[in-house]
Amino acid sequence: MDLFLDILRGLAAVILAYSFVFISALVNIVFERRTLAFMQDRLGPNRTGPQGILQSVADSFKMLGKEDFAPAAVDKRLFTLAPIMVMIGAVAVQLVIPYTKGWTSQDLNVGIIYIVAVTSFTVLAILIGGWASHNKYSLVGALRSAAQMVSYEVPMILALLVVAMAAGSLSLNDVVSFQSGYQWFVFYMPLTFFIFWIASIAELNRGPFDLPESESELVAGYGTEYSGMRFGMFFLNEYAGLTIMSMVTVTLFFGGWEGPGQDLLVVYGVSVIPFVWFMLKTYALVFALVWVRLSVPRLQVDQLMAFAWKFLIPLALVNILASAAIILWAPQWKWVMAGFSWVLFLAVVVLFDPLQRRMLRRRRAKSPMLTRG
Amino acid sequence: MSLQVGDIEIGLAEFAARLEERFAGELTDVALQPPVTVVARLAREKLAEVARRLHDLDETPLDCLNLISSVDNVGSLECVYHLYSFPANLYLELHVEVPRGTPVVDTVSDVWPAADWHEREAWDMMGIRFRGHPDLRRILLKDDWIGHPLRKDYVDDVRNHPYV
Amino acid sequence: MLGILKALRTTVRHLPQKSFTVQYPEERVELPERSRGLFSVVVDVPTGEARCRACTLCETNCPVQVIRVDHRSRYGLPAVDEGAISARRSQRHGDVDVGPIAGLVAGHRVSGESLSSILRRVQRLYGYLPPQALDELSRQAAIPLSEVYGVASTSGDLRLSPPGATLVAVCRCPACQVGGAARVEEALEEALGVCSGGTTDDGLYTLGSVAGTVACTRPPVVVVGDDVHFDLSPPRVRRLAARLGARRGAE
Amino acid sequence: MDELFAPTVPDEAMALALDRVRRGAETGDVSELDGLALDQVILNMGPQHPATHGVLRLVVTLDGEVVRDVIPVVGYLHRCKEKLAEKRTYYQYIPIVDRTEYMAGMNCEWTYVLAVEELAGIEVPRRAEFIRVIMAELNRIASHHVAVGTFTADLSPLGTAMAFYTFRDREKILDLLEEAAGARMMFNYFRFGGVRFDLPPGWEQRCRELMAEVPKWTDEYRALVEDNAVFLSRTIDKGVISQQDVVDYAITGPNARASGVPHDLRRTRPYSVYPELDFELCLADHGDVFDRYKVRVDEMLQSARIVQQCLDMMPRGPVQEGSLRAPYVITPPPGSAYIAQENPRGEYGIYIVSDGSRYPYRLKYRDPCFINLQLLPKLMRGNKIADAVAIGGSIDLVLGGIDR
Repeated sequence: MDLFLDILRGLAAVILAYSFVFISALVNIVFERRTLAFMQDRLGPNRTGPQGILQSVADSFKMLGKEDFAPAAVDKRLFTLAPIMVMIGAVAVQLVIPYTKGWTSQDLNVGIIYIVAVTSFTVLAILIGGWASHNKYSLVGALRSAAQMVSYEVPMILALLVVAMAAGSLSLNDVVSFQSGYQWFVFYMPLTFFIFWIASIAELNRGPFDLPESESELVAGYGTEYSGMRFGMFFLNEYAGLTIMSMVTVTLFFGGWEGPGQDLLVVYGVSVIPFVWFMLKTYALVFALVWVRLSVPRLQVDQLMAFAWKFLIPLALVNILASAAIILWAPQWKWVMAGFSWVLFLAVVVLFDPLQRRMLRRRRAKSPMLTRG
Repeated sequence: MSLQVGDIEIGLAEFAARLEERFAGELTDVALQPPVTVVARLAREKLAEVARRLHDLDETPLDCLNLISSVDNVGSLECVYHLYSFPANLYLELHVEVPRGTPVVDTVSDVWPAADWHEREAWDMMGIRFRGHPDLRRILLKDDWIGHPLRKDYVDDVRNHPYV
Repeated sequence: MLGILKALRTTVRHLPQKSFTVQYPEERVELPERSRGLFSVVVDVPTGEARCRACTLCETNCPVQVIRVDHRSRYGLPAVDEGAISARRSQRHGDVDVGPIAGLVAGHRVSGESLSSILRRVQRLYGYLPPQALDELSRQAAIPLSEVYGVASTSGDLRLSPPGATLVAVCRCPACQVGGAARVEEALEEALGVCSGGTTDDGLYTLGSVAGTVACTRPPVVVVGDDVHFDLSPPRVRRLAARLGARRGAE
Repeated sequence: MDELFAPTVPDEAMALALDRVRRGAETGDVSELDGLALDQVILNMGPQHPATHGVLRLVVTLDGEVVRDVIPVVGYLHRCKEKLAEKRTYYQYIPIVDRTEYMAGMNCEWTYVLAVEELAGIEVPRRAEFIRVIMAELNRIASHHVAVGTFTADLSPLGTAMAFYTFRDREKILDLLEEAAGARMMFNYFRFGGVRFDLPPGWEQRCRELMAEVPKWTDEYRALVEDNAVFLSRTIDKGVISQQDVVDYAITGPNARASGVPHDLRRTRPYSVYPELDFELCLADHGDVFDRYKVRVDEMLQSARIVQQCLDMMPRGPVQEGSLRAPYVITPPPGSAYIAQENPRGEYGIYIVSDGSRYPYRLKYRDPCFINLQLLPKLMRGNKIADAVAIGGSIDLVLGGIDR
């Protein structure tokens, strides 16, 4: 009997995962366009459906309707394989995410490592897509995105390890339970959160790091030759990634589904109120992602690499060594960790600009003689 | 020393006198056009050499070529070089007569790099060739356009409009 | 990172501010009084009469077809002085009963025949195309007047002025054209003292043209009223022209 | 199937780029990564490209990410305005002039009208002079809004905030101009000897209120962009124009002032009532992409100050010299005149030759963008594509003026 229940549970998990990806993608498209619009003193789409809610549904129908042709010089098999692969990352991650108190599809005890392994699929898919399109723009775009995603996975893993060390286990459920009682990791390790969040923005190709499909130089990066539903898959993956990555961040740093009034409404052993809290926190972070995209210009390729290898990764290494030392030897390690992390975090935030300005001024002084003769 | 504009106080008449005395033989019928311009004529052959000396004049060098206009006075073509001197903050207009039969004149793009595109436009629109110009191509019109539109005797050729 | 925080603070401060967009169809931006954005009938201040003569040329030439000229002005501007215009017309053309035109146009909409064939039917009604008839036709068939006038004035056999008693038609078919129709027409123009398509001032003859006749095997051909003159060598043309001139003189 | 891939016949610019690459290969100046057999890619940026403002086409020779050579191709918006001048009377030509540099219609008209007044010796009443300065300076602010907005949009992902804030503020200025001149961009407002209409009632008060808001706008732009670490790293020390370049390539306008050259025609060759107005020259000292942006924002403030002074000093009186109102035919005596004036993008000059008839005999434009564009290849060589786009955006090109 319970075998049948397990199968049913598994099936429900898969359906939930896929539907979650598509629904969150559609919601995010409208959410981002409306938030961007309001921050720019305009209205955004408000004609399709009440207040423009059905806009993304209309978009996806249009995307389905559009002719989805492959140019002649394209490597047919890879060209069709890339969009299919790109969704794997977003869907597979939901296996380990604890949505609410009683519900996690499969509580793997290697949750964190599983997350990192699965998200690297999108790098592969973009590389295949860019190479198969046989177009200068998409080739350059694909190579750029591969370099960017690989070099930002390193700080992401280092940040995750710190969380794993603090929580004592790799399984996400243990991480959430460790943070219960409002002792969220973001209060103890703001520096780790800072590193993880910046790396996740780069992983999503968004905000200041959206080099692969930067409009002004590469027209549409790896997506130039795609049209119709194939382009739709790339597009949906980008927006679904927003929610998925925010969910992972919330689980790791903001105490997952924890919130007041946990056991009020329990349905078949699955409590609903924490799910609402979980969603609220996720969409707070999605708002932050959209907010950053609006106000920060795009980085250059060499600056992107320099920022990752010369700043973020050394910071992550220092952070992981210090955290390990504190967890091992410090008596009340939580408070010591909080002190250390907060001091370093504020130092980074405050000192980054002056140091950068000094470096730029020195580079300017070296530039060729400006005056006549 | 950063570049100053008009730091050498020199009046228009005095500036014209300096030019006349420095380029006695070459610059003919120098006239004043208040408030800031001196107008002069120059023979076609002496252009390259005078241009170099004008550029390197000691106190008030005419170091900036503002514009090259090409005019079709039916008898002959004419190139007008509008030169500007940053130290003196004054303009010099050089009129160079170019015969209609062989509209060729030396280039000044080695003296003033700004002249490059002006000369290409003069060639494109008026049909004046500039001997020594690095790459004298048409700049505004199609590469295979027939004729030079701004000439008074220009008749539009049907081959220029294949799609009409 | 403080600079980026400052930028973030600037953008988020715009969230609560009222949006700038004007929802076009529902809300409209009212243009300032002096704006040249909209078409308007220019009123000639001293005489107070609108300077537009409703010639509908703007309607025909407008590339995006957004102009509709309606003689009965809706903007309450001093309307075009219709009385003066129709008085001048009827004094020259006599008042024309425009009743049957509606029937013709209704047929057109059903059968979908071209404008020029309708104009021929109108010409058969009145013998020529009076301006009032063109007006009525353009209003009924919703075709700009200037287009109707364009078709009427270009085709050879449609006449805009009342015909003379008898029609002197020079045949214009290719055979006659080669046979010297042009020479014949010049001679007749001299004789009748009127250019091709016009009517002699005493209203006796109209010099027109016809696209082809039965007798075209013996070009050039001229049809005077009902009788057909063919094989007009230069002397015979002179004799015909003299006879027409004389008859005109006699009456 | 193979005719699909028949090599397209390269036009002259492409052919020139190809043989420069071939010549580069022979003389051993191959790509930096000599180890790899990387040949150079010739990329056609334009004439439709998000980063080229208008129909400019850049034939870019790329070596990986680094731009090795740029050949600009212009002429896609050529409307033979100089040929038109021979067929139009002086009066009919006014609306055509403000379509050359369509971002600054008022300034272009003013230059043309100034040139004809110089030729024909027409006096302009004092009130009209002040109205002209006000209109030109308002147009300068609106034009700088577009320049700063599109430049920042080039640097950042789609839908960046700065572009929308600048365009929203520009709308307010365009509404003012529409009230006074009747149009938002193609004004046709200037006449020989003055301007066509006087200011509508209540306009001055609205204009004064709007000019008081300009400092608030510029503070918002500065807060949004000038301390932004990413913006600084992308713009500082990129595409530096040295003062030697300014002199050699006759660069004028904000691009020259950003390199510290105090060349501003309102000050060096004063015209109209500018000598009586007090305003500072906005200079910067490094001449890189950041300084060009900063000079443009500072100039917005200066223009607002000028407009406020003009509103205070403007006397009552006629707006156009009486005798010229009715007959629209002017026949200036034979002769020639070169009049230049400070356009938002640089020195915008018109050289008119008149032969005494109703039609100008020859009319030649000195367009600042056409001359600033000559320097672009020299600035872009050796930079990455992203820098090349930033430099192109900072030079602020308007293709209407370049192609005439």
